[in-house]
Amino acid sequence: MISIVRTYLTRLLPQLIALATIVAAVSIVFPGFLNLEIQNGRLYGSLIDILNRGAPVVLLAIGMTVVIATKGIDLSVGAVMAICGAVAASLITSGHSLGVTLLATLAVGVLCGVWNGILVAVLDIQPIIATLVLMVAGRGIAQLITEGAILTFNDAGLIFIGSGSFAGLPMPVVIWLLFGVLVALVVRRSALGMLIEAVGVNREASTLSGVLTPVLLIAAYVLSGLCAAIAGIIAAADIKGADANNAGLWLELDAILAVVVGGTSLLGGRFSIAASVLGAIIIQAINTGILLSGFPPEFNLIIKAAIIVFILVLQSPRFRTAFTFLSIPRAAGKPTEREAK
Amino acid sequence: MQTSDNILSASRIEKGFPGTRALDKVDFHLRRGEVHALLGENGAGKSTLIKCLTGAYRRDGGSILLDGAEVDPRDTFDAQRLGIGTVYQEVNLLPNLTVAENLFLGRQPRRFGMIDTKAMNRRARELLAEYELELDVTRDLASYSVAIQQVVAIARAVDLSGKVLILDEPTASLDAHEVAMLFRIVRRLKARGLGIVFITHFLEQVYEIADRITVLRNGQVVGTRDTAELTRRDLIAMMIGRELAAEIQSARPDAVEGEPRYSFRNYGRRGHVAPFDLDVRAGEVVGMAGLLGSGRTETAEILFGAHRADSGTAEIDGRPVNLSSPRAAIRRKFGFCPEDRKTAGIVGDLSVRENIVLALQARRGWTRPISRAEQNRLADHYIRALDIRTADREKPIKLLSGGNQQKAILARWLATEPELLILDEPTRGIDVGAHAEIVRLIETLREKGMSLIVISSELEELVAYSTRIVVLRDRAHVAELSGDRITAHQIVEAIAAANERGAS
Amino acid sequence: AELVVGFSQIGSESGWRAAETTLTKQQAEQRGIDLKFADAQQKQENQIKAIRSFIAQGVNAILLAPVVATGWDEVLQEAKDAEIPVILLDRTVDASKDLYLTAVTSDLVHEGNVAGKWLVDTVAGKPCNVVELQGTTGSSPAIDRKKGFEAALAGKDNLKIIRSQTGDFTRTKGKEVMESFLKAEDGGKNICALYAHNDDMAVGAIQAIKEAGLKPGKDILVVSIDAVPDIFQAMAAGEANATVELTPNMAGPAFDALAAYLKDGKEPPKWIQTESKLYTQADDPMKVYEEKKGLGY
Amino acid sequence: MKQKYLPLTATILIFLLSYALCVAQYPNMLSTRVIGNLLTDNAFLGIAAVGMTFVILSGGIDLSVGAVIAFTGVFLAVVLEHGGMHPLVAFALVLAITTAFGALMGAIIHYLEMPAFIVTLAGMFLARGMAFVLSIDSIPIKHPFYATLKGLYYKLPGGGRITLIGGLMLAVFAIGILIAHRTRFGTNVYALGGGTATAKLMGVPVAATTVRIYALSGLLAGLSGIVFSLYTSAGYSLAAVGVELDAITAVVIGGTLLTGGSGFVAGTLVGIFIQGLIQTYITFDGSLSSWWTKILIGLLLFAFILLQKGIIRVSRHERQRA
Ligand SMILES: Nc1ncnc2c1ncn2[C@@H]1O[C@H](COP(=O)(O)OP(=O)(O)OP(=O)(O)O)[C@@H](O)[C@H]1O
Ligand SMILES: Nc1ncnc2c1ncn2[C@@H]1O[C@H](COP(=O)(O)OP(=O)(O)OP(=O)(O)O)[C@@H](O)[C@H]1O
Ligand SMILES: [Mg+2]
Ligand SMILES: [Mg+2]
Repeated sequence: MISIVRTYLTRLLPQLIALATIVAAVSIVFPGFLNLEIQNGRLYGSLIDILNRGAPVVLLAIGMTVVIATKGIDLSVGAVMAICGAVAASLITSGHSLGVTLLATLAVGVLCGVWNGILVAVLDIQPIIATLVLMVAGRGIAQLITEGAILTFNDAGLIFIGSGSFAGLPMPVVIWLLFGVLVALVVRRSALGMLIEAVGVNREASTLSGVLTPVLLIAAYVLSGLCAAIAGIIAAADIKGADANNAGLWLELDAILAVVVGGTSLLGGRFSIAASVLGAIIIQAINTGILLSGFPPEFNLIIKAAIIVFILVLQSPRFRTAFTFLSIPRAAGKPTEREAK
Repeated sequence: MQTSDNILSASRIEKGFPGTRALDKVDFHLRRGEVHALLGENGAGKSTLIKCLTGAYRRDGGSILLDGAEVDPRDTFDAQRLGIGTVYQEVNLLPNLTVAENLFLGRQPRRFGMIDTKAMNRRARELLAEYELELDVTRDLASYSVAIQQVVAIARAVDLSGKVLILDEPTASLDAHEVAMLFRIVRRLKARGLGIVFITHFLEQVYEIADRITVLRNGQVVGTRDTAELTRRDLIAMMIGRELAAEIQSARPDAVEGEPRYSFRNYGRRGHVAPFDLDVRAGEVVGMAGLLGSGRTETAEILFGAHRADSGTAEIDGRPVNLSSPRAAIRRKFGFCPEDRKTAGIVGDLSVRENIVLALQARRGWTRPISRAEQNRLADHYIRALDIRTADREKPIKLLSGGNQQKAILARWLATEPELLILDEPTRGIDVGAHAEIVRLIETLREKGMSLIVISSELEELVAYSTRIVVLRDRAHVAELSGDRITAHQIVEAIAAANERGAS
Repeated sequence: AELVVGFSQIGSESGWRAAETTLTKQQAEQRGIDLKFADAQQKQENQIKAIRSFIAQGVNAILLAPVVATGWDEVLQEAKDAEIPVILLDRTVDASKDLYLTAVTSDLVHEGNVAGKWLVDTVAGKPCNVVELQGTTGSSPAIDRKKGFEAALAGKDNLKIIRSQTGDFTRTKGKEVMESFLKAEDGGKNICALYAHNDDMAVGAIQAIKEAGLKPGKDILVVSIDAVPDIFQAMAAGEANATVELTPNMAGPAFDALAAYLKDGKEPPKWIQTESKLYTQADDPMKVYEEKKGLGY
Repeated sequence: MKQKYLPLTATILIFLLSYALCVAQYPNMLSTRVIGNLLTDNAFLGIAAVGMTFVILSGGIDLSVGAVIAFTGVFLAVVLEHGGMHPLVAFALVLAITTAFGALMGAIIHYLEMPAFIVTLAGMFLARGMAFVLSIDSIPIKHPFYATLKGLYYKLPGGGRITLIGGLMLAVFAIGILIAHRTRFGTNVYALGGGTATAKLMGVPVAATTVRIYALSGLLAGLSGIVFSLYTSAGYSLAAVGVELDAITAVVIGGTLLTGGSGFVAGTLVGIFIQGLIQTYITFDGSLSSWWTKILIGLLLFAFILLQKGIIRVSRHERQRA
């Protein structure tokens, strides 16, 4: 047991250090950052905001991790979020019950995943392009549903998902925590994790070993679609309306970034869901930190870029070698004979 | 011993990898005008030594003298400029470039700063003509067979080597004819005064071409001898550190009688292999012989469902079965070790343990995971049983030496307890010790009643363990040998006969 | 033959714009105009491409809702050379006035100014810390509405903009940024008013204020711009205080001007300014909401 | 015909076929105006896409190009309008900056072994951020030299024009084709795409090549930014959002594999034309709502990819039978 904890800790150490650094840096600039208090039976404070606001990206990152582990990528998640938010809003406003609405919305997310999966696994289209199709068309579909307007709703149940709280935590946090643990358990307690990694590393060898690669690939995109659907519901519930134009816009990039910050290689193979979740939280911590810092918005992107580069450099396999290389004076290398000639 | 006629001298080369000491103060001296065989078991450190000499790896210690002057190639480009041409093991050339581009990468002839494609192609054709190859050099390398690619790699290395030519298992995927041609060229270079390093697991080839032999074991030099003074027995003892009981058992198994368990009728696939009939009985080893590109691999792939057959029927124990995918085949207890282990065999980033349990796990389905304890047990069992050299079972398999990777893949299939095991070149790139072990393993499996189909380019080996041999030529099954007709001579005859038939 | 008019729309980034598109199509239909609609997806280059295509197609006139003020000279010149009149909708351009027939727009700076004046009048000299939710960084409404608002506050020492961050014109970001404002300003106790560059951000921010346990519209005054239906609901509930209308019906006046011009060559004025009407809780918000609901917002 | 020209041929065929279909529906689409527009309007995208082709051929990706274009425009506007520099000097300066920026990203990718996707994503944030810091306003460029440059065009019969920037794009493509196929650097790019490890063992200078590839992409993104600033006579920090995705799409539609090592610069040109054609067609139609526009673009993209795959598969099959 202790050894398992230790393996996890070593795997997550760079992410934990990065997160701690950012939290420390922000709390120096803004001392109230670490304050937590209980208000209306719910925890309240900037740290909770990070967990809460990070919910969509955390969820997207969970699905994205698995897709990336198969050597794929899913650019459509932002659009799928928009579609699912729109579906949920239009169903609930047209009088369907909450249960039906949620089920139907999740089904739509799954359907989007199946579409992507078929393009990748069966039609053998490169993942970036395959999912680009839905990224472009998906937002159109979402707007078609809402006709370009923000579809507002007043269903208390649906709104609760966005801004209610459970056990002192905001619902979105509860949802991603539960869902993340569920996915991680399913993936690691079953053989899925290993099979997915095998497919991501060497699809041909896996197929020859009897792994059902097409099904696994489709399943990965389905999970991603499902995650996007949940994220879409949360995003819509949060603002009590489906904003097809802006929901999830560019979030696919944040999700991919989260996975990479979490240390999963874009070349597929080994993955860690916990690390990706941490990655997403790190990114949200950066965003929230920027908002709290009070800099003019013109500087947002530069600050974000600088912090990301810093984190990635810290994580990069070459960093330590490069560092030792720099610290050894170059003069130590004596000229070779060939150069002397 | 360091004399002035050494063209390349490496002293006290050291190289370590996490968890492994791959080279431990290795001395290696190559003379002008000699062919120097570098031998050792799988994982002994031969390829690592080569890579340290040519700058592909940064060595941890030691010095290199080329032509009496100290050199320190920073990368392979540097080594090439110094006049060291190398054919690396497995990593060959770039499949997406044309043959000519592969040959002249980095030194394309130029006119007015632009590559002179015409001149390049012409020179490529001239170069390959020396190897009796007439190729369309403007086609992508990928469109040629592995053997041809290997020859192109050799041609490139030879052309680059002003002083030293290093060949790391160049003959693994060549047949006798091409090996002879390679040796002619090596002798010519030798006469020109080049130093040639030759790594192989084929001992006959060593005795045919090498002047001296250096043996590595566990990253250390066991010794350097003149070939003429070293008997085969002693050489093997040097390599594996003990006497090998018998290299290959000469007692050939008797033919197996009875009803065939597996029977394929008119089985084939257009463009891959012509329809054939094939029967395999329990406890039988069917060997497949043929020249490179004769369709052996294609046959194996169709039998295993990696490519779907488009004609004919398959039956197991008289019942028709559908073998449309590897999964379907695996469900019928088939196993298949592919020939190209790097792209179709190993799952590089995963550990040895995961690679071994992969097929078994895939068959059980994802909902029934093999417990970690059981995985460890399986992995440890096969690491011991097949003598897989690895620091531990959690090492990523891509870090193992080639021969040990091959054994791990064999273990993957043995773990599924197959009833029909198809092995495509199972002994390619495997050292003598392991070679003998695999041959022994094939025999044990056969005795246990397993059916095997084994593809090999080594006729001696095929003859030793096959109960029957199918001969292929030009993507068609042309003959079947059994009983007393199973001899290397007969196989060659069968191929030649088919050749005449084809010519008439 | 019937009149063919090309309409190069910015995109569909907000409910307001969707309403403008809907109304433009409706107006065209009423007048029997064949409207060729091109959505530029927020990209100027796509708008330029669309105008060029309209010219190649030989339309009779072009409506252009420019995504940015600069960079239109060349393509407008081409339209002029092809004798196709161009009318600008809802935003003007930075080009010579003879390159287009007229511009039907509101004054973005003026809108910000109206909002600012309302706040100055409402707080009536009491000290008041204002937080500002900006539009998309770099977009002209964000720049101009900020400018106009600041101008209205200039010299009023009791009013101070203490925090200003972008909310990208969206509800989600409006809510997120407001949450951080509230945290940063002592749970919102330091904040007396919110100015949002559009209603969507204000609606998001209102939710954030409520979730922080404060009363929007009372503890924190809310003033924003656009006058989309949802803000009237908020005003009816007392959660928003004022909004400045930006009418989505720019096409009506534009088509009228075009018709007059084509009929007897009557040059319209270069700028047809739409009204920037201020709505407050006193203006029967529910009634306005009902009126606006069906307009495609 | 050679196997490797198949995707390119397929793409050209598809383009010609769909152009013919469009013309059948809207005869006006055959006019020289449309053809001239296709060149002028896509000039900046085409130039950026040439750089992207090299990056993708090497197995990488560059997400920063759109942001670099915007940065270039704003930088030019600021130095020309507030700095009083001559445009030619400013052009040289900005190209030096963007080239160095690209080279820096290449160096980070190679030496720190970080994935190109993420490094260039950070580059995208940085470049756009720099543009914001320079100016959030859109700044018109009124320098007379700009007017001179824009006055240079060749008038086709029928009202179409081959503008300076359209011609420049064609020139960049021509040079790109030469670099890809007739220089050692070009072959090295393909070599990297075939496999970095193998390329390294074969003596390809991986570090120098990687740095040069991204430097080239930076240079062309900068050139594209200059073209964009000529095209709009302005600098605007929100310009050219998402251009990288358009460029990637053009490259892929043009038959280049995203996995690297296989494809043609010329294919990218056809990819650009196909995208331009889709847009022109949608504008000519003019009846689609905003959302249907997006859906149709997605579906057409899908159709093109499928068609390409289909053509390649069918002709492979034919060959096998032969
Ligand atoms: N990159 C690496 N990282 C870690 N260990 C490595 C690496 N490369 C090789 N090794 C280890 O170094 C040892 C020597 O390997 P090497 O490839 O040199 O063997 P070899 O003699 O060429 O064997 P073979 O005959 O199978 O090719 C092996 O134990 C191998 O596992
Ligand atoms: N004439 C040819 N032209 C192009 N490729 C060929 C030709 N002949 C064979 N090949 C390719 O060479 C490879 C080896 O052929 P195949 O696997 O059918 O025969 P094999 O007897 O198993 O040869 P090997 O011993 O090299 O594996 C195959 O991938 C095949 O596609
Ligand atoms: Mg080796
Ligand atoms: Mg074979």
